[in-house]
Amino acid sequence: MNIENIEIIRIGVYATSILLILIGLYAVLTKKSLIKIIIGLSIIDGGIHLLLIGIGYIKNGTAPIFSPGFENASAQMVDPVPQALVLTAIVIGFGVTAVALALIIRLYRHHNTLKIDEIKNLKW
Amino acid sequence: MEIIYLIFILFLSGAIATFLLGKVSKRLRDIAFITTLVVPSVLFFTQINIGQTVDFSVLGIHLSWGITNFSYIFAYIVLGLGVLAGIYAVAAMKGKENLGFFFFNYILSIMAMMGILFSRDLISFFVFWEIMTWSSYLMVVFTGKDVQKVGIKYFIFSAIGAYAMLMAIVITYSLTGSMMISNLIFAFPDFEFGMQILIPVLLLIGFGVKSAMMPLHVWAVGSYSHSPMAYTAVFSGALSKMGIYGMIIVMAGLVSRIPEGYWFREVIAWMGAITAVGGTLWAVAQDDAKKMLAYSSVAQLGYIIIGIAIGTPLAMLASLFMAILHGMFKGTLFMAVGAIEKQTGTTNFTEVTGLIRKMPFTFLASLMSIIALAGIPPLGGFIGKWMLYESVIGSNHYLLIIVIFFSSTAAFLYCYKFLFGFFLGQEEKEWAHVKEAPAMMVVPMVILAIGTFIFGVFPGLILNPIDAGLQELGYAVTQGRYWEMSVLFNEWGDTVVLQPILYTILAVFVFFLAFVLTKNFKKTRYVSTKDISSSGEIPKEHENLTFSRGFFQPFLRSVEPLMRRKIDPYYNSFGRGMEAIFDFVRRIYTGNGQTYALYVVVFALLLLIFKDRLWG
Amino acid sequence: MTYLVLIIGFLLLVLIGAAIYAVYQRDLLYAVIATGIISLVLTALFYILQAPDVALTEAAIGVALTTIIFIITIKNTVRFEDESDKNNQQKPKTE
Amino acid sequence: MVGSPVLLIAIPLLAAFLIPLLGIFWKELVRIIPGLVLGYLTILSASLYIDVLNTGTIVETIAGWRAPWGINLVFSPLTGFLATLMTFIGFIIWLYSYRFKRNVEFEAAKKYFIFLMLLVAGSIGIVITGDIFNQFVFIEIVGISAYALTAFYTGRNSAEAAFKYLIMGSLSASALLIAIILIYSQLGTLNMAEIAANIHNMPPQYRVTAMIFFIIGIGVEAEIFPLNGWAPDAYTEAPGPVGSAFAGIVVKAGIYAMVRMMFTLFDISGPMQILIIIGMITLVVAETSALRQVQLKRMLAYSSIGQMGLVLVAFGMGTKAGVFAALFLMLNHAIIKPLLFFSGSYLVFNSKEKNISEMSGLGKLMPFTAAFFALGSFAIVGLPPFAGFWSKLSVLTAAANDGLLLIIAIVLLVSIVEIVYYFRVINRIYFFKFDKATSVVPHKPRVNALIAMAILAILILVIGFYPDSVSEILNRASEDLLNTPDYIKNVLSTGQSLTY
Amino acid sequence: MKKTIVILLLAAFGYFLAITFLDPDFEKDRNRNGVKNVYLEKTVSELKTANTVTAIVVNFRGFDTLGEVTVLFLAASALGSILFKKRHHVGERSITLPASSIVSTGAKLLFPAIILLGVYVFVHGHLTPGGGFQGGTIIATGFLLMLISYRNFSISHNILSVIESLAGILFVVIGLMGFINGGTFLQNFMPTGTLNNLFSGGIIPIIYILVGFKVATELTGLIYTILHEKG
Repeated sequence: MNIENIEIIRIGVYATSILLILIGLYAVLTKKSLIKIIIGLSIIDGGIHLLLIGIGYIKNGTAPIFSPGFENASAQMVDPVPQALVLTAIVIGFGVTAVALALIIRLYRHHNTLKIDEIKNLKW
Repeated sequence: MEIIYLIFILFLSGAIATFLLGKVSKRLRDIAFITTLVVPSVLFFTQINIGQTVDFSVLGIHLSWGITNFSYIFAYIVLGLGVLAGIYAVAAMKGKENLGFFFFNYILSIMAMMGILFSRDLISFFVFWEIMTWSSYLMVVFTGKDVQKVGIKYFIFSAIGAYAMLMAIVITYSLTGSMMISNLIFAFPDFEFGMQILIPVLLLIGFGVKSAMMPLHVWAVGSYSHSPMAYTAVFSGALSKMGIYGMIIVMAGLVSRIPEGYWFREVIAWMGAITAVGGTLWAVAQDDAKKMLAYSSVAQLGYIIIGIAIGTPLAMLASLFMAILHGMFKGTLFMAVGAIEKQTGTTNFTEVTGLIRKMPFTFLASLMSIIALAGIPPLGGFIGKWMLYESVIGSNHYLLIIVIFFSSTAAFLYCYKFLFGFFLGQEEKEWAHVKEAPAMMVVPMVILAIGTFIFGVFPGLILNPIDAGLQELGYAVTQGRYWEMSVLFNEWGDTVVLQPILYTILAVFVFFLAFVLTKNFKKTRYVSTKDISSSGEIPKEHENLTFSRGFFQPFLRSVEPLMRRKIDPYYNSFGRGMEAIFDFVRRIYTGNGQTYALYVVVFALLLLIFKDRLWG
Repeated sequence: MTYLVLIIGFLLLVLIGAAIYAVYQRDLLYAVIATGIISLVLTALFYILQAPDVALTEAAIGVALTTIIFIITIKNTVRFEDESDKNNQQKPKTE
Repeated sequence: MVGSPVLLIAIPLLAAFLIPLLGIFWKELVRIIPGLVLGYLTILSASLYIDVLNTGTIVETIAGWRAPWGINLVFSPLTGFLATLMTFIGFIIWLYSYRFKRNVEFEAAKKYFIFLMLLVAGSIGIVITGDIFNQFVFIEIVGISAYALTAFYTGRNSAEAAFKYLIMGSLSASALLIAIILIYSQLGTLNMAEIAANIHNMPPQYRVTAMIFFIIGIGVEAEIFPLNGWAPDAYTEAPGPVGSAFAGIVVKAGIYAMVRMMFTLFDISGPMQILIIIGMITLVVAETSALRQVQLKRMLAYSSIGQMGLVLVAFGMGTKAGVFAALFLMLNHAIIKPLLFFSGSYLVFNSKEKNISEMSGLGKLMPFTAAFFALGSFAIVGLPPFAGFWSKLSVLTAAANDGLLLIIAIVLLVSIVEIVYYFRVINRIYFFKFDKATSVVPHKPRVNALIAMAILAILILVIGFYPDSVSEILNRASEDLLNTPDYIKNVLSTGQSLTY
Repeated sequence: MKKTIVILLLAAFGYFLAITFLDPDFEKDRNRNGVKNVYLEKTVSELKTANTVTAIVVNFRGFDTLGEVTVLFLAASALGSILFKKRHHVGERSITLPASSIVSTGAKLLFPAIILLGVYVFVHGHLTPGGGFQGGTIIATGFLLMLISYRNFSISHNILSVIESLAGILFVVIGLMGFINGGTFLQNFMPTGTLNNLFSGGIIPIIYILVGFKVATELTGLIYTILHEKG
């Protein structure tokens, strides 16, 4: 693998992450349906998780797991910290999504609609 | 323990005790109230020496309390009027609801005024100033009438004043590193030009509000007339003098020490003059005694402001003298109105007439106060006006003197109206049952009225301490130059000897009394004052045709152009405009979650665009 | 190892395509499934990028659990974004 | 050593996991345990704080790894002060809401107390942690408990408020993660002290971008201007004690995170225009919006936001006087605003719309509650001699020392607006006639609520009459915030002796 | 109109993100010798844990994990609280996804395998990829599968809650046991064993198993609640 490949992968991963964030933001900012907004938020989350993993990736990296007999392979290992962070972030993101969806169910129960611009009893 | 602390602790604990005892027993509450007023006053006049100070520090700022010759003058007003009006209040407010609260606030505002006089530093000054403001505010809204309009207006103006003052205070602190008033006065000439202008202006806004100076006076009338009369005596008599007190410090301590001071003085003097004229004219136009007295207070404060602004020793003397006298006679008048209100239930000239025989002592006290107010010798008001005219002429303000003359002439009109409307005229059947107010109400009035009389003849009694106070502010001795115990001098060498005037007038009075007594009152035919059918017209039922109605209609018509410009509507529309703008501002919060999300992105973008300038 | 680049590139394109589809699809059910596909692709990417732990988590949470709670929500509310076609709903709401 | 700062987090979590079990045996335990826990935390944190004041900062490492590797908790004069304040307010809130939904629904009450306890614990976590990702986790804990508490009432609008909060919270969490990514990618560490020590090695363009994302990430909790759209809704729709928890605890944690980030993490010395500008805009917009509110709680919410703006302005001055003033303001606000929310929610207790206009003449019917509300209003608008005055004064003197005359003028003008809307309410409570048709049926507060309110009221009076009682503490705390080198040294030198 | 503005805004926003992350300097100036190397080294030498990610999640940053399970716990409780209704009949399913017999039979067959897989994943969390979260979620998907294929499959809420609480309590208690021997919270107090052995890593596998139980019960409970939401 030459230098360019790792650069391409990295730029590709970063660019895709940024695009995912933007697409998610677009959904959050323009879509009327509450469910679409939550979909947008989880797309943003996906982008950020990809970005984090991309940060940790190194050239010719291996997973940060020591197999028997390769106890000194740490130099080639990808950064484990972002992976740990992503692990936490995914679980937290799931928790938030679940709460959000529960709220949506309740909002629908009360308003009988999921359009965000019709759900504004609280204002000013 | 320091006596100074003791006084304040007594006030505070007395206030709380009064409030709590109010839940237990009415009598105990009244006793506690009077005791709380009297004991610290006695302590003050017997135990406190001028120059005695206590020092302490709060949040690392050095504070100091102590009384000076100058503030001692005002202590007379505050404690004297406070005690007398307090005694009056016990009787006047009898049977009202929530009296514990009333007394609590009463004591607190007396305490706050004493605190202002004790403060030698700006922080305690401001703290007490604010306590005074909110305790008096609670009094204004005590009756529950028009609270959302009058009360809020009073508090907004007070807050504007107080915060202007606070701004000056913190600027001072940053410039001098100290909160002491003396340090401010000492360092003031070395400030840069902008600060030399800004600080006095801010302070004067603060004091101008409390002393009801013209563009800032709009709160005064409503507040004076809406608070219980027992308190209005203190409100108008003593509390407004705190503005005067501060103003004198600013004018004498700061403004006179910078070259631009001259213009300040001119502007303030003219504002005072406008206040005097406007207050008088509006007072004439009122049909309600409370409002009339309120406007009259504004006008009188205008005179005092003129004197302060002129700033010559004589003018200062005049102003302070008038301040004390105004406290006395205006206190009396408000008390009298309170007595009339208590006995008859109304304070409208057009409804009450002929109380002279029903309430003779009230009449007497009112008469003397009115004479003092109008500035007729031998009562106190004369001395003050005389000195004021003299000082205004002596400092070559000829245009000003015309204005002042005009307004004090016009003042006779409302003085007359007050006397005539309430006490003279036909005795209505409607008011036949009216009796003299209880002794506890009458005595304070009479004491104050006699006081104005005594000070009118022997002005030296109060001019002495005033002179001492003025020397403290850096003025030359005036005793012997402008006045003796019972004699006034002027710059042109004339002498006014007061005692002969007294004797003359007493003689006339006795003669008149004898005349009246010997001649007897002739029985007159009773005609209702609301009945003018004798002049051939058929009155309509709904028309109130009392003679007090439209009393000075021709005069008012002639000065109408002057009165047409009211500043109140401007403030109101300004307030409404601000509310409308604020109402528009809150539409930022659209209620749409998506918009809020958009704000997040826009905010992020703005920060990113300006990221190179986020910090220097 | 250029084929790795190609695979990653392909996956990234699928990712973006799925995301755009998820945003533009008016039928929320399909959108949710597209979101599941995003998670699936992310799982693959994580695996390729040497993060097997994350891949496992994303597979279980992103693909299975998130998708199913989305679907439950849609079943409980509306299926179409514009809501004009409410007859499509399996249960009219009363309350 | 009386205990360990880690207990401040561990004990509430333990209790939160324990409560569902204990609830099976005796239902009352669900109410008592949180109180015991919060009371214990108050005592623990106060004693730790005294310890800290005497002997210096406590840095607690976790899992035996010293600072850059493991997560560490920093209990310094500043964080200790905030943690003590938060635990105390949390305890008061528990006391106030002890009988919350007592005889109605067990399940709901159980969850309420769990959420409340974790809200407090999460806020303490935000304050005492020394690791940015750990801070993120705690922000999420606070966030989810806050969403749940906001949506607690099954009324019509609470879910809406919670949903708005959730959208903002999720976006901010994403921004925070991006910031963390940037920092980690450049510096390879997540520890605040390590970041602070190396921040100047980070290329400036990334540094600024990271800071911007931090501001957005924390700004939602700190309620800075464009990011606070959720706040009025959430304050209004959440149960009364929760509103006070938001105002007294959560916002304080957000502000702390913001300030710690600016002062320590990015090591900006001197005045921070951005904080001043954001703070001013927040202050002005919030206070002006509050003027025309019809709902009491909403008005209080805007007022709370405005106060936080003022806190940020004071922090933004960057001088010791400014930080002192800001901390003083936070302390006072943490005491006064809960009092207002407590008494205010009793005032609107049984009303339909929670409107101010429904409160006419309640002063006669519920004298204590009304008096507490009046006291709180007097204090919060900064009338002497109550607590709020001294903090306002310190803000103004700090601003004057920096020559920020315009800011003084604006702050004072805004204060006038504040006075207007608070006094309108007071007037209505006291001087209007009670009207049976429109007014609420007054619901007298219980003893525990009265005690809670009385404690806060006494504190207001104590600080008002004797502000020096807290000035020493605040001085130490403000020195601590400004002393970044000491912070780095304290954190990084701790645990050198650990074998691990 | 609004969409255009949003797209423009996002384009600008994306530009700033791009110049940050796609900048060639972004990689150049990176400090690659942060905590990573220490973690990799210490994981082997002192924690004797093969999976570095596990070591980080459970030990180095164990506090995060504690917070994280709390978040899940909160989310599960919040879901119950948000959807709570007074007349809530447990066991009454609101959503019934029509499941064909193939699905239900398959589910029945797959369920034990999925549970087994989950258990394996979290028991071997310190050796192989996976761990408490992953295992827990896998178990939860197993239950999910059963829940959606059988309309009257139900789980006792109380048992779930008890397991969940116990796991959480044990987690904190084990953390607090770090204080014995004068250590710190979550500090390892057990023999670490040898690398790549099932019984290695001291408290790491224990905690991760607890996390696994907790996550599994929480997620199952969460799905159970939302499935039984009656709309």
